[in-house]
Amino acid sequence: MIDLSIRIGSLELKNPVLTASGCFGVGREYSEIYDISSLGGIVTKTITLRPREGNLPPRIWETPAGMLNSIGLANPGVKSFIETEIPFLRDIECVRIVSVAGETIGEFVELVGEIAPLEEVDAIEINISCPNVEQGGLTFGTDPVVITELVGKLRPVTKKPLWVKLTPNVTNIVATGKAAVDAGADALCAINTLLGMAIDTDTRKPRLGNVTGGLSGPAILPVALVKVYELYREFPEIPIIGIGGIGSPTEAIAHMLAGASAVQVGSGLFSYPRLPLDIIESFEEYCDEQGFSSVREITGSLIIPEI
Amino acid sequence: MIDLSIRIGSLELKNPVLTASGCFGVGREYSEIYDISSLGGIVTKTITLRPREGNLPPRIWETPAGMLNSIGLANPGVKSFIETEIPFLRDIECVRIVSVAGETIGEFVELVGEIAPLEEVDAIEINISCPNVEQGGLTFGTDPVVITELVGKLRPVTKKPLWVKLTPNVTNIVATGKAAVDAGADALCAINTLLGMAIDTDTRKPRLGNVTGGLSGPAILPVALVKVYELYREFPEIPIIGIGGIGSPTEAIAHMLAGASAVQVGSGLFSYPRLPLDIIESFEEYCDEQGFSSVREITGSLIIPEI
Amino acid sequence: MPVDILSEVTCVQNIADGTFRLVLDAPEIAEKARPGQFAMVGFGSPFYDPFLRRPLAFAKAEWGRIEFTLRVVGWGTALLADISTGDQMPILGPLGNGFEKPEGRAILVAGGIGLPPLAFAASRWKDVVLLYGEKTASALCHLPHELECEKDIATEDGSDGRKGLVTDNLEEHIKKKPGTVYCCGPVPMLKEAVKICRGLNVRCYVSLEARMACGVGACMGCVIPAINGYKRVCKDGPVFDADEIDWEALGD
Amino acid sequence: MPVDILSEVTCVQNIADGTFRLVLDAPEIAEKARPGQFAMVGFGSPFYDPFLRRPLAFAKAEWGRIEFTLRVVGWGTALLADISTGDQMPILGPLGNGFEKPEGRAILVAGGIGLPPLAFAASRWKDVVLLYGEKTASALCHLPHELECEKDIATEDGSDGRKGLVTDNLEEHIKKKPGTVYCCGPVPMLKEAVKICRGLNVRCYVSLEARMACGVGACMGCVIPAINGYKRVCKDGPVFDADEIDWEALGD
Ligand SMILES: Cc1cc2nc3c(=O)[nH]c(=O)nc-3n(C[C@H](O)[C@H](O)[C@H](O)COP(=O)(O)OP(=O)(O)OC[C@H]3O[C@@H](n4cnc5c(N)ncnc54)[C@H](O)[C@@H]3O)c2cc1C
Ligand SMILES: Cc1cc2nc3c(=O)[nH]c(=O)nc-3n(C[C@H](O)[C@H](O)[C@H](O)COP(=O)(O)OP(=O)(O)OC[C@H]3O[C@@H](n4cnc5c(N)ncnc54)[C@H](O)[C@@H]3O)c2cc1C
Ligand SMILES: Cc1cc2nc3c(=O)[nH]c(=O)nc-3n(C[C@H](O)[C@H](O)[C@H](O)COP(=O)(O)O)c2cc1C
Ligand SMILES: Cc1cc2nc3c(=O)[nH]c(=O)nc-3n(C[C@H](O)[C@H](O)[C@H](O)COP(=O)(O)O)c2cc1C
Ligand code: FES
Ligand code: FES
Repeated sequence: MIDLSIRIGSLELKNPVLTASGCFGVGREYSEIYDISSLGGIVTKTITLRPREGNLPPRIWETPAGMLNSIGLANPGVKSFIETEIPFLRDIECVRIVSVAGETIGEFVELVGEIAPLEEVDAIEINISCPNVEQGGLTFGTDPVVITELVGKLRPVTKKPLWVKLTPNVTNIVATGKAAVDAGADALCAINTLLGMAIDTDTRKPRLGNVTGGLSGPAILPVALVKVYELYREFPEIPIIGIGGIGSPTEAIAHMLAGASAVQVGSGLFSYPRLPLDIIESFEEYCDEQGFSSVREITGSLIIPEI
Repeated sequence: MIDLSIRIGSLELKNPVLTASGCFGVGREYSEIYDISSLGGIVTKTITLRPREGNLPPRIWETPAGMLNSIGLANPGVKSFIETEIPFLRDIECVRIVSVAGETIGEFVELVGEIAPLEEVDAIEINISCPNVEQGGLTFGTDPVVITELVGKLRPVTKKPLWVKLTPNVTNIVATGKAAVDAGADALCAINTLLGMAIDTDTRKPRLGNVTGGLSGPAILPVALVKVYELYREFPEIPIIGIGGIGSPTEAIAHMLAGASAVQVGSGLFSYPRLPLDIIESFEEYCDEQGFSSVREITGSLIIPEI
Repeated sequence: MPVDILSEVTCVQNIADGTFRLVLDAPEIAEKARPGQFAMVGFGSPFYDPFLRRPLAFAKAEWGRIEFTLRVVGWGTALLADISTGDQMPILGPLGNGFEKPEGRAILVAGGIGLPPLAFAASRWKDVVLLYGEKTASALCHLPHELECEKDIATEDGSDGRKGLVTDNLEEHIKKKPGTVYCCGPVPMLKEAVKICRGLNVRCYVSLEARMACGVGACMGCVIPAINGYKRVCKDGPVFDADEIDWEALGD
Repeated sequence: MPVDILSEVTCVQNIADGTFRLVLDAPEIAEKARPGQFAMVGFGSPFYDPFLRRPLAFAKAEWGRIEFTLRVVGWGTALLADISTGDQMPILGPLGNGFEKPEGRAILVAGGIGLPPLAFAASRWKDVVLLYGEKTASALCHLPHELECEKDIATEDGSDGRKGLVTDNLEEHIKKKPGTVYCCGPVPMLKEAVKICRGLNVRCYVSLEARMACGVGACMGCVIPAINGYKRVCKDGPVFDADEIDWEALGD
């Protein structure tokens, strides 16, 4: 029997497969399709202090082996979220992570303050990497000094694990990762989407109402893997959650080999809603094949041939 | 009749379609397949001061809608290049650009000094964005201060146009672009490859001998477009050469709409060696459809709907 | 409750200009699918381009089989039309709210490839008139032939049926025998139908389209402007009361 | 001079376990292609995954047609095997150096899907012996049947021909009638053949494989370690004098 369980800091997950923020709602819709309690965990859509309508449609555009989105953090705001969505999370038997984003450090503090007391929430993901909003988002995620300050202010607010979700749209992800780790982040999530755009050459207009959007899907897998690899080499002790480009179990395994302790499946859900379940199964087979007794042995077991 | 000619600074090109560095050699091989003089221009493989064997194979890996390469600037060195390749360029009736990369500013100066006197060369592309070498490459391309110094030192060495090729692996390409422009660059080329990696989950080894490589091909189109768009909005007067993800004429047109004055076709050549010719043809049709009399009218003619 | 299955193609047929009939074995979906609902149809390829599934409305659902009528408008639909009998296709469905069955008469207004969900409704409901318009005779689809309801078929060039637009006779039909109007087709056609319905003060439902990623309501990608905020086409729709929609913001 | 053309498929046939015969109309290529040369074969799809063309050696070239023998080893080759008669495939070729015709006897050593270029050579040359090995009978390909030369066919499990490896009898064949040795197949097989040839001091050529992007020599992507630096498989090869190769650095 292969041990599929992992630990991310103090949290125990029954397996290392989660769903990524913004691609799974709170799981309500997907729970109609399969039992989401068999996942390792779920990350909710990013919640903000006030309700957000989100960006002008169209918000979705398909690109070669990927997609652009410019949802713009559409969500009902934390108050309404706690009232209407948190009860749904109560009976979900996997780790439940709420993703939050503020426009200011003060807003982040307030948000974490609201979420922290909820026993339906096992960890909080700090989204400082959304490319689709004017305030917050990338302005936070690209500056190590701001990240240190932000995470430093959040750390005292809660004992719950704080995961920090990093953007790949930086020169040096190790610097932004280090800023988060130094200030007390429990885990690093990498990556959020790459900034991108698409153009309708017939109308000469952008394909997205918001002009630019975030690129996700298998197209970005090579970028995601290198970011996870860079972070893992630098912080072998900090759990890394690999996100980006997972369209089949192979890519999830690649993330783990590069150094991820767990993975989140994002837009791959749209092609294969059951993909997380397939990945869990494949991890078991893979451990068997490789002679591993625990899925934890996959993490970082990439072999770099000596040159 | 549609006017296909463009100007990049003082240089006149008969059309805005070039081949990208590293994907076309000096054109020798492709000249066996079609008449490369019908292109707008060609950019040679990047040349260094000393010969380089390049990186350990495998150097190529296919990814979803793209590819990774870790060639590592394999080239015979500038001396041998001038002897063996420059004569081939003599009779090519399109704009001939030599790409150069040094490991130090001194090397760059020396290289440009060697290339500058050659009448077979119409412009020089400064490659500060190769992700596949340890010295030079990204260390130059990510720091605006270094870029200003570098381009500032190169500017007095030659009257030939200096094009600076930017990397997308930065937080802010407008900052690196500005550094180049302020120091006297005649054009900005965007983008070089995105840093990426791929893993063979069976052997647990990286797919590339050099572990990481550069991602190119249609997968990166959305990223390339947004970089061109950002640069064009900031520097409407500076010619931008759009590179990245061009796999069919549509993507070339998209680059022009986003703000490129010309395009370079890179790995799209591998799928369709004749792609540059198809693009030239399509530009003519496109101008007809859109009621443009010159291909120059496409540049930056993206319509941003008011919100 | 939608299911996500691999479903076997039992029939592919080119039935009109660029228009294909796809029949699939999918008992779990067939027993649940209602008119106006749709499925997210995948390509079942190990490659990642195209990446997203395509939304297709049910044209029929009976005897354990589901049927789509597919019009090729881009490369994704071309690829779907190129499948063969015996192939396995990933199907997620049924999705969306579907049409609500009216009390009395139903006046169905179908423009072009808007036909399938309305033909499905016509096959299940009583007291129905189906108005169906196409550009030209060769684009007309087979579905109406299989229906016994009252029909009013128009082509823009008059090459078959009445010459004109599908909405030309809508006012007349409503006046002759009032009922609830259900529309599916290009936005300009919807707008025209809505205008007519408003003039006559009859209730009008429209089935809308939007680019979709998840298809289940999770990603907020497929929103359209409604009177009080954005609505998700995949989950809150695709069928909306015409009065809910902010028609001006919707564009064409 | 290679040409880049769209070429019509005239025949697709499953000839052995996962092995397909593809015949295409390509007069411009057929008249030039020589044994040991190859083509970059594209997918002709509007989608970008798969992105790169696949290198395939010519198995035949005559009467305006070219033939490939394709073994499915991954998704790209599976997609190529799935084409139909009448489809158009992008073909860039002929590429590479090809085998140099020997003065005297040619001893051809083909392991598995290394067969096609050597079968092509056998069909064009005189005084040839073809050694061909597969794992098992069901993997054996049709090409040798069409050849009139001397043959020595082996399967690892003895289910057809001689039981054993293709190289088992190489020494014997060379000793019986010396000549130039040409090999194509898995690297371990090549290494074994090279060892035998060195022991007997006969000239040995090998056809190597590498992942390719351009296929024409422009990108420096397909290099293998040679005695004095890297060589491009697509342009300097795919055929190399065994003595040129740095076998140790090559790996398996
Ligand atoms: C609820 C619903 C039901 C539908 N039912 C049918 C049907 O029964 N028969 C039929 O032929 N078509 C139907 N469509 C439209 C069909 O989904 C599109 O024609 C198809 O997605 C186009 O894909 P493509 O790759 O060929 O086009 P492209 O334009 O090349 O597609 C590019 C991208 O745009 C999206 N897209 C393009 N047009 C549409 C559209 N009209 N709606 C949604 N996304 C689009 C594609 O999904 C893809 O991501 C329906 C759409 C919706 C929303
Ligand atoms: C000069 C030459 C001649 C060849 N002739 C033949 C032939 O006649 N018949 C035949 O069946 N095969 C031949 N091959 C091998 C064939 O090209 C590969 O089997 C094929 O590229 C695998 O593609 P895939 O997508 O199925 O495999 P995957 O492993 O899924 O491919 C992934 C990537 O690796 C590359 N790749 C994988 N294996 C090889 C390989 N062995 N050589 C080069 N690239 C590879 C692919 O091109 C692709 O980019 C030849 C290779 C070379 C270099
Ligand atoms: C439609 C959509 C909405 C998203 N919304 C959010 C979000 O609200 N918060 C967040 O942190 N990431 C969001 N993301 C990013 C994903 O969580 C993930 O980081 C990214 O898509 C890369 O993973 P993938 O390639 O598996 O999709 C969103 C992605 C998509 C496609
Ligand atoms: C095989 C290969 C080799 C390359 N070598 C170089 C190089 O020597 N110098 C350089 O500036 N860019 C090099 N590039 C980058 C391309 O010029 C181009 O910037 C990049 O590939 C993005 O364009 P594309 O998506 O059209 O390929 C190389 C790219 C590839 C695929
Ligand atoms: S497509 Fe995801 S919410 Fe509708
Ligand atoms: S594949 Fe480009 S040099 Fe060989």
